[in-house]
Amino acid sequence: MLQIALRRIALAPITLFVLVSFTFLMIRLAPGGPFDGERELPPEVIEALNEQFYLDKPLPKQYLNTLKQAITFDFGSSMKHRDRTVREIIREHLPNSIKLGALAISIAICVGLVAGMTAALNANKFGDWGTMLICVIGISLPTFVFGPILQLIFGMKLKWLPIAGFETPNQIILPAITLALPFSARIARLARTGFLEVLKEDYVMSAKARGSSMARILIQHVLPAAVRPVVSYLGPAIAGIVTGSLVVEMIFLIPGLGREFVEGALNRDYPLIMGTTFVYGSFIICSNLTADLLNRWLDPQSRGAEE
Amino acid sequence: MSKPILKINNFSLAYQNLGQSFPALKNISLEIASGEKVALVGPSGCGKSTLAKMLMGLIQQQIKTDGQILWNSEDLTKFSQRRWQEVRGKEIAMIFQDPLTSLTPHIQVGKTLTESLKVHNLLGNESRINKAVTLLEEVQIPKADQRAKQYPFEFSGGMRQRVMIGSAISCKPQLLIADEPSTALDVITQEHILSLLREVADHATEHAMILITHDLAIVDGLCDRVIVMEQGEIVEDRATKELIRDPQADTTKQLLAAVPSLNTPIFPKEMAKDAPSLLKVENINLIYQSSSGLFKKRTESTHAVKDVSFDVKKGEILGLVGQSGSGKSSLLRAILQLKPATSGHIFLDGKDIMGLTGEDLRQTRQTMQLVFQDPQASLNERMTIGDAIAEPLLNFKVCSKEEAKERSREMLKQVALDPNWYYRYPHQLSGGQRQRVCIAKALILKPQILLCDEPVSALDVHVQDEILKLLEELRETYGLTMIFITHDLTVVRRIADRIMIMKTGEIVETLGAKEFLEKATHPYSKQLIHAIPQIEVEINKDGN
Amino acid sequence: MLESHTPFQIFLKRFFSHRLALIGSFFLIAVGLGVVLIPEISPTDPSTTRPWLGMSPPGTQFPLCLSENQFKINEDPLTSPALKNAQSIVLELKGNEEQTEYRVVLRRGKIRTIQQGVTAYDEVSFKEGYSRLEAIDANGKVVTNLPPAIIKKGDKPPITWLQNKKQRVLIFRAYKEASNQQITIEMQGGICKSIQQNGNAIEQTSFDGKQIIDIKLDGKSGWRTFHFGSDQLGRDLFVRVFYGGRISVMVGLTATFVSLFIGLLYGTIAGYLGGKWDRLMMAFTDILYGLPFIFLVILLMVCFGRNLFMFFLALGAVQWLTMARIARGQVVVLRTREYLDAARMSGATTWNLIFKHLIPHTLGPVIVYTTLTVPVVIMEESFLAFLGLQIQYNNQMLDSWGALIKEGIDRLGNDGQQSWLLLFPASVMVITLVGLNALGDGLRDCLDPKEH
Amino acid sequence: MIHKALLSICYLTACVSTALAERPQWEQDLLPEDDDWKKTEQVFRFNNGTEPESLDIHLATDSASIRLLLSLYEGLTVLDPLSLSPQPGLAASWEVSDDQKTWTFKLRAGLKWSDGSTITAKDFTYAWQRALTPATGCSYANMLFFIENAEAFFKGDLPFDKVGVKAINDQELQIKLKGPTPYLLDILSFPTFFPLNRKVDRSDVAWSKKNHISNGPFILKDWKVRARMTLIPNPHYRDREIVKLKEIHVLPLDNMNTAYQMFLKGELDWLPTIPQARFEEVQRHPDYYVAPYFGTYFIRFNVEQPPFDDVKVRQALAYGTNKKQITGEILRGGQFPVGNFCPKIPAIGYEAPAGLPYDLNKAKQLIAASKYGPGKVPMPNVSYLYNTSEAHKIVAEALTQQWKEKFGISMIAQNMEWKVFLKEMKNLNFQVCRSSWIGDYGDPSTFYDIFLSYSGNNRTGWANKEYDKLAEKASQESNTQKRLNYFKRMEVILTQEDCPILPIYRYVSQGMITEDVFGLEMNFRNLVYLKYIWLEKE
Repeated sequence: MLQIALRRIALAPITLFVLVSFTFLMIRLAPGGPFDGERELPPEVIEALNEQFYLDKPLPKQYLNTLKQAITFDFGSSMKHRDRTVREIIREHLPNSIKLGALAISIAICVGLVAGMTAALNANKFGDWGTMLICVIGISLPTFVFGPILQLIFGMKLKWLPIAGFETPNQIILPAITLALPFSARIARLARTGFLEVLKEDYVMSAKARGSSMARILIQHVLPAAVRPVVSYLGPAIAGIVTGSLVVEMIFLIPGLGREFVEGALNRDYPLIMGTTFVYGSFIICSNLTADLLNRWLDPQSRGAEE
Repeated sequence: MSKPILKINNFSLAYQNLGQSFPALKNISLEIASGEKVALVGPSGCGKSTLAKMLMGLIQQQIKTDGQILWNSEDLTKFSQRRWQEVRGKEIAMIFQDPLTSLTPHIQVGKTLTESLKVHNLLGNESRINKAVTLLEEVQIPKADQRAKQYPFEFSGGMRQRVMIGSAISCKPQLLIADEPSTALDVITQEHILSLLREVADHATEHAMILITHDLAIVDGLCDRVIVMEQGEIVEDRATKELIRDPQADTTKQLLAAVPSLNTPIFPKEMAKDAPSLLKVENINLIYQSSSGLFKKRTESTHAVKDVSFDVKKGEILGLVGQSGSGKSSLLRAILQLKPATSGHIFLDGKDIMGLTGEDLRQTRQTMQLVFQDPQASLNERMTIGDAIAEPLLNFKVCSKEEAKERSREMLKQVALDPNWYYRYPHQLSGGQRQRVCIAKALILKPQILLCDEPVSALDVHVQDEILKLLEELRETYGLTMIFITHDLTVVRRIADRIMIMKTGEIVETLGAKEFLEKATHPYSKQLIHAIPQIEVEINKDGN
Repeated sequence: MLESHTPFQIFLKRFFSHRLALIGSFFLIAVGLGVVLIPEISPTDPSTTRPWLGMSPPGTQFPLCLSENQFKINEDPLTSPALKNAQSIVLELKGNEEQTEYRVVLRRGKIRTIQQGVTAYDEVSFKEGYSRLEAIDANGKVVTNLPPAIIKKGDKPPITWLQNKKQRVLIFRAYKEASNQQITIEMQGGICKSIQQNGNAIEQTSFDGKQIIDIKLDGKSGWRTFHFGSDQLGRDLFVRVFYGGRISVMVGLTATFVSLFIGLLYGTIAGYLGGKWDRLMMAFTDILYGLPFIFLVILLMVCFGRNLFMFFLALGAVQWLTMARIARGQVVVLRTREYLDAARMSGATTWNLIFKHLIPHTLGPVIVYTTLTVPVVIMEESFLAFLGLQIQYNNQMLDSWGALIKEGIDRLGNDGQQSWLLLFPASVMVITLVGLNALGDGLRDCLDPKEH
Repeated sequence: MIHKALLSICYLTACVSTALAERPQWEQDLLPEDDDWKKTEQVFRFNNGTEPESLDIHLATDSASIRLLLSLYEGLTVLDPLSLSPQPGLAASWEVSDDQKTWTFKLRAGLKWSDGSTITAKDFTYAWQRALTPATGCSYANMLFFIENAEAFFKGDLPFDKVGVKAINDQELQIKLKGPTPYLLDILSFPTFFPLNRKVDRSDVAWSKKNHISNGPFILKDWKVRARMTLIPNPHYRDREIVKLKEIHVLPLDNMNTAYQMFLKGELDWLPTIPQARFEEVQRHPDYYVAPYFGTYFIRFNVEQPPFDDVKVRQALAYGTNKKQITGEILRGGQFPVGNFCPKIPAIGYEAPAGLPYDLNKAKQLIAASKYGPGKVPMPNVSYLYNTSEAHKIVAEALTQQWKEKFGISMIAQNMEWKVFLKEMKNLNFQVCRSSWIGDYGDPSTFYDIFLSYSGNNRTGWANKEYDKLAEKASQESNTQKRLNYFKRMEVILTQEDCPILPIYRYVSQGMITEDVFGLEMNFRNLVYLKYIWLEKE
């Protein structure tokens, strides 16, 4: 267990290195520079800015500098908002993204598990395939369609909830639901399969033969094994939540990191792109790692095993 | 005898599927008194497991029942969920067939053991650990206090079955159902489990027990009464001794005949002592290296085959016997170079084939063929059986496609299958038929030597018999040389000329088949002989 | 029970009893037919604009012509192909009515501004020279036949003009009428041969599409219907949705096949080689897996243009990882199966082994995953479109479903006006995705060997 | 808290009534007639459209930043929000030499920064020196080049003391110009010319966020990035009694649809932009307003690429493009079709010649007379470049169809992301592309200068000696009428004779404002001084 964890952790810096290199390469190969604008800047100003942002150096040197920035986690100031540092932008916006994502994933897990379990217990009955149909629709309904529809219904028509912003607690409800929808659906499906499979296991029957009640069987014998597909999905799910939050942040105007990234990319704001991708990369790596280890931990056999 | 605790009156059961009805039990009537030990015997599919599950209310499918099952004069078919929960584990307990899958993998063994006690509120939380330890001791598991905290994967199959038994007897049920409790275990473990059951049965005289099995041999000495079932009906219901002495129904006779016996005289072919040796194996070692860690190398090695040497003469059948994990399959694979040996030499017809690779290796495979244990797993389920048999011919470019097809059909006939089945898929065949296909496939290249890896152990007794007959026939026709691997001494005695006993990667003893029973000296060989279940009244039957 | 069936028959039997899979297949067939056929058989094409008919709700009728049409004797006319191909055209035209629109805003009951476009007035007289006056209130309710009046800034508006006391804005339309005309045009081989206006032969005529009251081409009606309504430029959404479907589906399929190809090969090889190679190859995918790929896709799309091929590359590059893992997982399981040893024993070569005995066995999960990847790709594409990174071919925007949906979202008003612009593309896309997902699920259930 | 607020209201009331009478007429027009407004809570919320790039006056280039800077700072002059004529701001008065090249500004007495320190003329020289130092990265640095030797200092050729700006004493600032600059007073109201407090440590890039000392009617109280910015009145502002708002909430909502919906829900008082898609329904909303704007949407031809190397083709397209259809039927957002490039400038009485009318027959004749067409050089395929935006896209699609139907030009509309678009345009790597220009100050030169042959903003490959010469003459001319005539001639060359560009429509500023907001007057440059605003509920 420890060995595997260590190996996975050892892979993380390599992944980050690849990420930083790849991002560096791409943004530097991209046409258009950070200081192009509708209004032509005086060449002297461009020169001064290039010097300020290390862009006058040869590319290998810039690359080394970027690596150094990544290691020290100090990407300097943004090129578009020159009076804000990337670190400050991340510090201000990341908590919002995390708040939203954490709430969404919690909703997704709760709703998904309950729905999946209900469906599995009613296997092949109307409740089952009805739930699955809803799940398929949930997966197929793009976030950016669902979000505006929620805004329209709950924000505009019923006027129950605010349609945008991120300052009061009730502003987080709609975006979190929007973000959670496809993941609840996926988790429900995984949970259903997991439950169905485990319910077929011999040990469930033998637990029954011991006289355990259904509730006890479900919680003690079935749940820990049945949630394993869900747990292994958590890694991709968190990555998905991060991606999905891009859209949700845009629709609901949430000051999250996703919008900074998109804007950074459009503005060729090199430090900001580096910073945001780096943060997202680390985040996804961490969540994959956690999900992986959690999944192993749930299985006592691999808990003690080396491989 | 005391009054019956279980009374079944004209009970019938049919599975309902897609509007169709599949009858499983027909007009069953029987009574079991408390303290009675009854065996429920019959070939697979006769409905014995269905009956057992019915008694526990564990049938998941849709069913239609008729008649009554009275449990202490309550009709069991009308039990509510709640009533079932009370009955299960406390009044009726069950031991399942497969100990590997019947224990919840993520729950500590001690907790599983005492679960019945807990759910029936017979025990407080504090005393559970103690009770678990006691139970483990009761089923003879050493170091019980440590074991109770372990997880099932840390237990061997036999120990898991002991846990199951411990769990089943924990509430002292009035009726204990054991559904083929030893079938999935190897011979020696089987013997241990049966003796444990015997002990349990002796110990608890007031408790009734139903033992479900297809093996009449294990019934003797454990049960007072045998009920034989066939196609959902009871065909015979008599006291054990009586039944064995004087079987009435055909099914009973067949079952009795299938019981392997060490007393059956065998007629192995007399080998010319000077026959040239075809395969010679010298000092084979096979070490599995499992390395883990991407950066820090840490290797663990398993010495699967240790310094094994032997030779096989032309036309000889060499039996290789050992428990699972004794390294016999590894040895086989090393000979065939499917898992190259770590060191040693293998001479085939005088040529050292060790260390051949690529095309050379491929070519030598024409001369050696393998028949696997599991015919299901060794056939590509996406190929028709005819194509599968013809495949080696095409791979080695022995003949044209048409000819290969023709020869494949012939081969089907040889193994007593209908040549018109050429286009069937493996899953459309029964296990025995599949094994015939595998044999056909192995023989189509006319190999010099055939290696059989437990070719009959996955099959039931009847089919086993047929396949062995087929192999004997083929040996006559082709003059085959064979290495025959099995864990079953009775089988190997029947077919092999020489028997080689293997334990933990080493050959412990090699003897001629004829003299094996008498001359075996190694304790392990003796243990193996001892573990074979015997029917004591055998001689009487023989005398009839 | 199923002893005598081939695997395929078993599969079929299970498939036809799988409700979700059947629903999915039905959806897919319907959308597939629409996507293939509708752009071919429709009389209109997805790019013709009819600006005067922008934002027409579903069911609106439109004449087959251009917004500006010009016919001259013996010349190739300026008009739509449908009219050029006709032999005779009979048109009923509304006189080019002059319409002036004023916007009057009240504040606290008094007129605050009077504007025509951006020009502000202090006083406007509706006394003379107008044939008709209309007022429209904030809810779009039209009041006709208003009495003439003079309105002045700072005054209260004429009481009869207001529909209620709280009203704060009024839109006035004043019309000056012109007479209707009837025009008959004879065409021959795409060239205009004769023109008659109200029965008199004339040399040339020109008219706007919006003037048409009635149009007949060769005696048949020249009107068509916007089944799904129209967009801002008056393009037929019905055709656009199915035309966009072609792009989305094509994108989905292509990117999936790219990933299928790479992933299957990579995964099979890794699984087959096993040991050190396997670990190395899988560590590589692990590294790639850890990358925030959608961000890299966005970067790639932003930085190197949103070319279609870039998109295939980018998405194919993401999806193949999962494909490779699945294929490898399968192979690793299969590798321990005895039939591979059996195949080896029967002399199969390595390639033989991989292509005949390994890959076909991975197909079940791979097919399932492929079916489930297509919707993912379609979704990702629309996701990028939503971010404004609509895919392009040769720098031309491709109006895939994603692009249409984005347009629809932008136009989803506060009370859902013009919702058809979102409703139709979104439902067709969601139906397709539901179809694919349901089919994938169904296939998974049907191909699952555990259920045999 | 409440107590304090009450007190300050009383204080304000007293000041307003005494101060009113001394105010110039233009300012009195912007003040409430009575005190009814005091019953309403003076919190004003508006959407600024995006997060401001920067509140550093030298780094800001976008309208969101400039809108805020106009209320956080004040320059030597301010513009009358109605007429846009320059009025005294920090400067109490000014003198000008006869050759109109030397100006002396006298600051008002007792001017203070928001931290209470005194504003002196040196704060101006400090700020302007900073603007002219390339390392600052001031995008508008070349705006200061009309000052004597400013360009030479910027290029590093001369020290700053040779530049024509000097603090004679704490109260007096002298500016020497290269030539007569009639728009000087106007341009001095632009943020680049604002003073800066010298005590702030500007080596920390985040100074404008952390330690913002300004001199305008409002100060920055709180800045939650991408969420909300809060402004409150500046207690040291020279004209503090006129400031009626207690708090301003600036929202950076860049999703215009959401912002629009928030306005409809009553969460905003002012929405300065409207989503393109809502233009039509918004007409019927009473809070909607529309006014002309100081910008033109036009098309650039690359005059070096066929078929646009033939002036007849360019003229033909100018005649044959139905702009009315684009604005009236497609955009429907109040924009109006134009044939000329430079908008009307009422403050100096400039109105450009109207440009070429829509005339399909004339257009067809011109195409026929050009060197392209059947039997001559075949009409090449054309690609039309535009940057990603919904509005640009529909204009592109409409133009494509128009030109194809009318002239058989097969054109494909190519969409490019903004930065790539800029690069292609700069490198003349296009045939025809969309463009727009918005004037910076109230003079035609802000428009016409971009098409000088040496201008970095030309981007058409077009050069005309007469045009360049006219521009030179205009810059040296001090007679207004003559000067404007030069500009008119330039307009004719640009949009009627040579046609390197094809103007399509004039921008409008449009938005929504609730009935309760007063003192927010729309002008054609969309300059809003928040200090005049007050809220008054019925």
